[in-house]
Amino acid sequence: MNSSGSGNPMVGSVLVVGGGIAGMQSALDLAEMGYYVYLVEKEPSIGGVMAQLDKTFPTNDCAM
Amino acid sequence: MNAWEPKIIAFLCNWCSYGAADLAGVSRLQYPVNIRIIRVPCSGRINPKFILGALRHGADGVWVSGCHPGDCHYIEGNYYARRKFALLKSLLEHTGIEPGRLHFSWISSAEASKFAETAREVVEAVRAVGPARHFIKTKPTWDDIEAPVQAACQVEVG
Amino acid sequence: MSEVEEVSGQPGDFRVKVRRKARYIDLEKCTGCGECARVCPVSLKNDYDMGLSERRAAYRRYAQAVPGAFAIEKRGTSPCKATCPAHISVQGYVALAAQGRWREALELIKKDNPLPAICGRVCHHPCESACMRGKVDEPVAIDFIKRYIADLDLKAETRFVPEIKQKRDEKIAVIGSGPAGLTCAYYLAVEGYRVTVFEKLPVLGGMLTVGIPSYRLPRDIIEAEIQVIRDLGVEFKTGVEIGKDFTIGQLREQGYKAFFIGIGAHECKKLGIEGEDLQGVYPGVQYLREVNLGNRIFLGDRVAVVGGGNVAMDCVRTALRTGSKKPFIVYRRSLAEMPANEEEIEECREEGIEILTLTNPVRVIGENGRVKAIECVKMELGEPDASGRRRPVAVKGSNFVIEVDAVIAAIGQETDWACLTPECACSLSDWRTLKVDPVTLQSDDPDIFAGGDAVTGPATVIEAIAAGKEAAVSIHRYVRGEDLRRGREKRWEAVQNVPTEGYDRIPRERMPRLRPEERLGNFNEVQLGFTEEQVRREAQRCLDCGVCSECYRCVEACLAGAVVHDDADQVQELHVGAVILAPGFQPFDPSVYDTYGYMRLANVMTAMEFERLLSASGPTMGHVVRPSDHKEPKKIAWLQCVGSRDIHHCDHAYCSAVCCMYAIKEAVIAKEHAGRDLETTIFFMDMRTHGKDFENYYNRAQEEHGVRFIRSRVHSLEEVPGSGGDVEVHYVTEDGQVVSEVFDMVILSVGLQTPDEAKKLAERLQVKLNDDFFADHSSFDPVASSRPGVFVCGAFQGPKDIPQSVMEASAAAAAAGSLLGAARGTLVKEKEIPAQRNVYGEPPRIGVFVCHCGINISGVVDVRAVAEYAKTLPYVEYVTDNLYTCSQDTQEVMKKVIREHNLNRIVVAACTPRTHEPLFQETMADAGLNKYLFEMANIRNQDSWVHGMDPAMATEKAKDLVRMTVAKVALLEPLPEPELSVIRRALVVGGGVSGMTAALSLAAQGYPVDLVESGPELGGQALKLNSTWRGEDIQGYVKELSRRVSEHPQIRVHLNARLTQVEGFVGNFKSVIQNGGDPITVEHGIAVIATGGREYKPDEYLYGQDPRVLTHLELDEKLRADDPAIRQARSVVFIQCVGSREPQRPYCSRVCCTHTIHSALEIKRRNPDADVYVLYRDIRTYGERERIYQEARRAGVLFIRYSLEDKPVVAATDGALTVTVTDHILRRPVRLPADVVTLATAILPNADEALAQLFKVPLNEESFFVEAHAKLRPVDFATDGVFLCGLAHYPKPLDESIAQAQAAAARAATILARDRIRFPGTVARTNPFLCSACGTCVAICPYSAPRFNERGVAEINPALCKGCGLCVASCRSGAIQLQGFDDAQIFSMIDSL
Amino acid sequence: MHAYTEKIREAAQRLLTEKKVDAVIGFRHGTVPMMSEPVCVRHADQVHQLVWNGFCGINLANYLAKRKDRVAVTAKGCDSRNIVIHLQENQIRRDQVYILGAPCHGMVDRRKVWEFLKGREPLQVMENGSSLKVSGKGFEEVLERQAFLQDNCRICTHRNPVIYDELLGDPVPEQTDVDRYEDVRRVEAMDSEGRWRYFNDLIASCIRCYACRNACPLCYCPTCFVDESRPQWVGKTLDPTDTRTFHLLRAFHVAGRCTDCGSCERACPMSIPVRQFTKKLEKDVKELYGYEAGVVVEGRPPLDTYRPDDPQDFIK
Repeated sequence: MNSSGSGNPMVGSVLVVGGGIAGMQSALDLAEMGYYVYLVEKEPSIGGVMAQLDKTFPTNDCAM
Repeated sequence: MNAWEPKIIAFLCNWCSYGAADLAGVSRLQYPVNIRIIRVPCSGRINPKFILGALRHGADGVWVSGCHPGDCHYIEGNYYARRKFALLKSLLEHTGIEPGRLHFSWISSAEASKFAETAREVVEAVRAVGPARHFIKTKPTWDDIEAPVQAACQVEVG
Repeated sequence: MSEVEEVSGQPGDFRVKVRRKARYIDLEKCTGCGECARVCPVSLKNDYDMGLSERRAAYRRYAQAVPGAFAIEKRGTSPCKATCPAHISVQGYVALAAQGRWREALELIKKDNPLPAICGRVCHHPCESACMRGKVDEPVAIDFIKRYIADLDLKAETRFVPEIKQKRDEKIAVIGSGPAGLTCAYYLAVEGYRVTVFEKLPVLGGMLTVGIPSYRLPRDIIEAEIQVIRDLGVEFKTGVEIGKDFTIGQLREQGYKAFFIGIGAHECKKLGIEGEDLQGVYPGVQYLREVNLGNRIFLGDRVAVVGGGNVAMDCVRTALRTGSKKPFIVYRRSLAEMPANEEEIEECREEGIEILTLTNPVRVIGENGRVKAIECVKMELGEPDASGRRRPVAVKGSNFVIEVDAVIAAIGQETDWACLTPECACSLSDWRTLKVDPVTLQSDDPDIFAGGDAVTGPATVIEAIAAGKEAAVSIHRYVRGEDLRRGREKRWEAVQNVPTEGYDRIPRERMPRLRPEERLGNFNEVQLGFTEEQVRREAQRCLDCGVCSECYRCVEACLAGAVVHDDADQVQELHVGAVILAPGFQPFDPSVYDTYGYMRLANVMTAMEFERLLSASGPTMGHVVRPSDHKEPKKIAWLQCVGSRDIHHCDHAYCSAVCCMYAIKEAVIAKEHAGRDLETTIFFMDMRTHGKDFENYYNRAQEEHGVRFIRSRVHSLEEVPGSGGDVEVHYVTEDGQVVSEVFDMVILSVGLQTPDEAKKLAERLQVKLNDDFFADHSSFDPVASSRPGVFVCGAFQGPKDIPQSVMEASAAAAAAGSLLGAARGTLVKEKEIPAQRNVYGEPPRIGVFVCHCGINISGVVDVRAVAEYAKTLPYVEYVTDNLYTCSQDTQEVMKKVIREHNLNRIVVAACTPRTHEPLFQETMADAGLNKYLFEMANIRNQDSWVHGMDPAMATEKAKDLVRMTVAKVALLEPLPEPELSVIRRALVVGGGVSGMTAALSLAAQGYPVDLVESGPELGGQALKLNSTWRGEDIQGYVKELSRRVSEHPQIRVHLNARLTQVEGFVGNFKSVIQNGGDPITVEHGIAVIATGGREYKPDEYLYGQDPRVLTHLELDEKLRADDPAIRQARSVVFIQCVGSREPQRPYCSRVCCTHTIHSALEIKRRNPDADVYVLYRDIRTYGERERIYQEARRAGVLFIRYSLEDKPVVAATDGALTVTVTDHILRRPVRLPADVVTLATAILPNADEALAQLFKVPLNEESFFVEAHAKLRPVDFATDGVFLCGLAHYPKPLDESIAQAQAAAARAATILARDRIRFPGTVARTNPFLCSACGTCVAICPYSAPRFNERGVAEINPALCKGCGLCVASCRSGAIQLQGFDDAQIFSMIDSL
Repeated sequence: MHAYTEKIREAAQRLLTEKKVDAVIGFRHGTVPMMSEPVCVRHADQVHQLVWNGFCGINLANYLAKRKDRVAVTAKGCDSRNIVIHLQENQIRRDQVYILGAPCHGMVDRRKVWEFLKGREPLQVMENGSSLKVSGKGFEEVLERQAFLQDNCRICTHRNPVIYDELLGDPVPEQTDVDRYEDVRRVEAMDSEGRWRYFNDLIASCIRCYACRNACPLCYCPTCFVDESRPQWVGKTLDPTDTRTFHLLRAFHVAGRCTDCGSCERACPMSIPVRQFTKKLEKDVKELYGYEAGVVVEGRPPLDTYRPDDPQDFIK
């Protein structure tokens, strides 16, 4: 999947759908990798299901 | 001045207990006014000097709170701090500082109600022990009788 | 609040349509203070708390939500508001009424309808017919609620009179004091105009007074409503007929700027039949006017009222009250078509009035000029006419005569247009109504506006009021010369998808009425009005159709002016290079199992609901109580595999992979909350704790926390009657007995499934889903979806836990990064900051900004006093207070002030630095100040919000906090943010699939890689594997991968090579590679450790002594070689957990169950009649792998469970190999003949103490590398710049290794992408002269930041230091200071108290 | 005890001539009875000065911190433990020090002898076996040595060196039936008011001369916290709060490191029992973390490490 091959110019931005733990992590990584990121989330705030958890295994530290 | 009100200096770790204090605010949980909070990056940052310094400045109580062991944003800060606090509390109380003055707690950033509860507990405990009698070098200007006087002369000095 | 609607284009160049749903709150302005939620009357189930608590229509999901701004949930305009001609916020005032907030309800109504008391009695309430409650049982009695609200105001000592916005001197004339005129006058007066109302009749009110009888609308009510209009300064002139006494032209000369014609339609329509002008025939409106003006004329006993509308009802009931014994109605259509209100018709019946339907008068028979009888004809209903009502047709020859004393014609009215004198250019329509612009109500004369019956023909009161209001708006604009039409074309559609199930039936409140007999002979008001309890009960029935009731209370409450009620969805078009889908999962809804009684039994809840109960931010603040009686539970049971591993009820054949772990976690945490004596039991089939440290977690739960584990799948749950909600669980024990046990609560560990919206999203984006509805993907490219350029990660790609999701998220980032490598950094804008002012040597000049935060601070703390006090503090040069210090415009003011007053220290006394410090620091940087010369005093979250009960002391505390902060800020020094260059090359240690994948991904992103492999060839463990559990060929894949790596121009491969030396730190490593020849030194910015693992060679089960006892890799080798020993084997035995899950190696190697079942199926495929046995402790085919476990059972593989204490015994007796094990069902030992025994042995890491030392990265007791954070940084090390993937982290199947390798590449790329790394200034610094070189700091720092320099004293590397201050506090010599939090600053805060 | 003197001289002679070490640190007769003073012998011919007797209470580890040269040192049990701590705290490298282990019989407390003599001045004190012959102008007393030992030596449980290159004598039996914390428990039994007064009186006579700090091998910091000036948070005056602050923090800084060698009490001109501070911490460290200072070279001082399950019942 070599990037420079295809004809038209590559756009340096990425759309991330979903603001849960996975969405946030990929958005953060991409932003720090130098891409402009659009994060689309259906709820008024990000956090997804993880924000509803009290503690998480295996470390029992707080999900928030 | 009417009845004495306990003056408590609290050292809160920024990531957990300070966050819990903020969340207690957002949830409008009321707790007594006697606490003045100093923010430090981690409970590991709290040097025994600060606790001695606070007592020397006439604080009636000192409360130190950090993340639960394992929750520390800096992975191990609170583990080391725990040993320091254990030895310091034992030494101070051995040498005569009343047991109700020095308080330690672990409060995570989501435990707003525990923060408010502990705040009440600390204030009541210090109130029970009474005003600071020992180990005082300087008087706090905190809503004290002389405070206005000191402020006045401060102004003259400019 | 947004959704992706469509993605078109091809990889690298996608066009995406995103619909941003309306949030109704401006994100920029909202400060998250929560006042709007406090005043919002609409509360609904809070899905964040899984419905266990309530939230308001204006809400924030949870206190720490990011962004912290609130949102308003609004499905659209509720049907009642859309239908109401005046578009009153009906749901609004009903919601306010439900809470008894009468005054606010009245003010809301009066925004659109100034005559609520009148409407409350006579309105034809179209809103009720549109009311969705009607679909459940009966519509809400909206009108009666409005009447109650209005009546309260009438009885109040001080009536509500809106204040006049702004005194204006233009004069406006209103002609006609009917509902339209009164309304127009009211709103014009509120705008401030000088309004005069001209009324032809001696009494005001028009149709209200003369048309509607007083038993329906008492005169004092009308008078009271008009009184308010008088209080607004409107002048009323009665007995003045425009057109006769004055003409509009004269009024124009008197200075009237605009006119409103609301003269109604008081002329009755003629019956148009013979004998109409006989004496005793009265037009309906005239009759009512006479009676209402006080002249109680008696028409005789038998009165025929012709017509079916409200006027007819009024006439016939008025006749009854003026003494007529037998008044009756003659109506040409049937009852259903009668336009009058039902309760009017009902009240008529109650009063014994007869209604002749389908009858029409054709002739009035008179006797000496006076009516004696009427001849009528029977009618039947034909085709519907223009109005949609069926046209009545006369039945031939059905004429009949009725003796009558009088006849009243009430079939419609017309307007008397005497007022239109020639100079008006207005024109009439052919129904003799005034022609006006339907939107602006402007007639042909620009300064003449009209509304009400005069324009629409006889219509309802509310329509007249609506017209009056619109006309007022037009006149207001006309007088100010503005465009009349702008923004008024609003189409009011009612919201559609209003759920109407699930509500239990509540009958509609009945309006108390005078008993029929009390009504005779008097005009007392028939309807007596609701009581308060009735209103509240009735208001509760409202279904909140629009959710937000548009009661606008939040608009008043929000001082930041952030509420935008006319916000609308916007569709944006984005141009992106790649798309990553991470829509997550939704918990399975267990209501489909009727045997678990999830909906029936209060104390049966899902794990997500229990999670909320445990949470400190949950409905019970973390206090675990059971829903039925709020008792603290003493015994709780968890049922596993609810909605997973079940193909009957919910066709979820897969295992959701996380439920076993979260059940254990909830049990342990519940014990923490509820105290030691809580008994927790988990019912399970296989305990699947296959992740890193999961097995330890399971063991600790059993041994330390005493969690009971029962291996049984529970069939049904019943409630124990009379126990307050205890639940009885029936289950079968291992030895076959049926046992029943009673628990306080039962938690259903519900599985994960793809959300419905995600299924639709996948459809829209042409992304293929597999039959479990997870994104289809290949094991060799786990994060690529079926559509090129679109990547997937998280629970949407398959059921998984948080660590795995985070890894896949980073992997998706890497995959996207590889695709768009060429375009990296093109769209990222670097914010340029002005040069920083050097403040060294300057005395501190402090600026203090004290914040009101709306009323959040100033509501309790006397902000001005705090500001005054701040002026007295040392070094303070400038003090001010702001309504919202964090608002955009205040930032600009701050920048100006900083420059003008040459300030070099800033204190903001407001909210918490945790959320707002970065914002103010950015402002300071823009003002040319070093951002570390800043400190916040938290006088909101930690003062005003928590000391509301003691404002005086709270203000004192605020002063103390400000004094403390000023003391500290004076000692703050400008801190540099050290920058380091980055060597943009990578080093990968380990040439297995993980190492190769990471290398390829980094190379594809444009970074050269050095790959160090200790062995002679690339490939690692994968070389010995045949195929993945999905059957994909690994051998081919590995060869292809190795080829691509060795030929890649950017990757330099070093075989038979070891790392002997590593120096430097993130961004600047220098390493020495030794591969036999002369050592090669390479420079690199990051390192990825993928040293992999190897198969454990056991020393039990005769391994090594009998060639027929193999390990998995050896079996795979034989399968590859199609070894005859396997093909002819009659009986094959697999033994699981060999070397894993044992005391000396307490971890699960995660892959062996899947590998065993995959190989067993392969053997069954090669010779179907071979006997295959699997001896296991727990089958852990997690996630979608569960499918092959099913397949294996169907293929006849026999599974026998053994326990750690009673292990199987492999024996070779005279050449024959046998395996003896106790069968868990027969409970007796079984001896199995075995031609081949395969041991599923553990996976050991290629532990490399030396490598760990080189990079200063820790190993755990089992010598797996320890990642920075198990969940949130699973591929990073605590030491920056070093990353981890593959078996070296923990045993994992090939696809997870590949995902983790890509993740490591992504995480590494976040550093390599930048040519310079900036580090925060708040790091620790040593003073070499004070350091006693005791090594404490070097020993305790988790980030190995302090090191001994060449002079033998400690030195801290700013690149690695995270600023925690641990070393500073532990340094006895006081040689280390933490910049930004050093001892002097903290002591100054203490001493300033 | 005299046997050691010969052994020391012989070892010193050997080490110096074979250039194994640059100097030998030991004791020689002091100018005042019962006060042997430390000496640093660099040449073989001065070896004769070295002696060993019951008055070598000073902790020689104090002279090892930050040395650049190679030295031999005679080390009692407590000295050797302090050397171990120096190794742990990077103050000296193992190859730099040649340890002559001296199994110790406990050192005599000169103050107890003075007190017994009630003013009479001892001119000569001779030791033989378990008795002390004290003679002065017109008097001669024979004292039972065991009764006049230093407080710490009386309850010492590590008389034999924990680390050495050469033993000066065969190991002595360790005292096992001693209760190290009898005095600490007595103070613990008081109520907090009583304890406050107890410690007040204890440090009332302190003149802030810092002899205790200078005698302690653990206090090698270039600038001690009492000399910090920015901020000067603890005063230099005799104010009781400042004095107590000094003693509290000095004790805290040696927590888990103090080997109870008694040098501080021995050096204090006002004979203040400063060990009451440090012994409480030593008791706590033993009870809480089961750690004894300077016994195992590989160990880390308790405050430099942690265990996830450290006791925390005092934390809410």
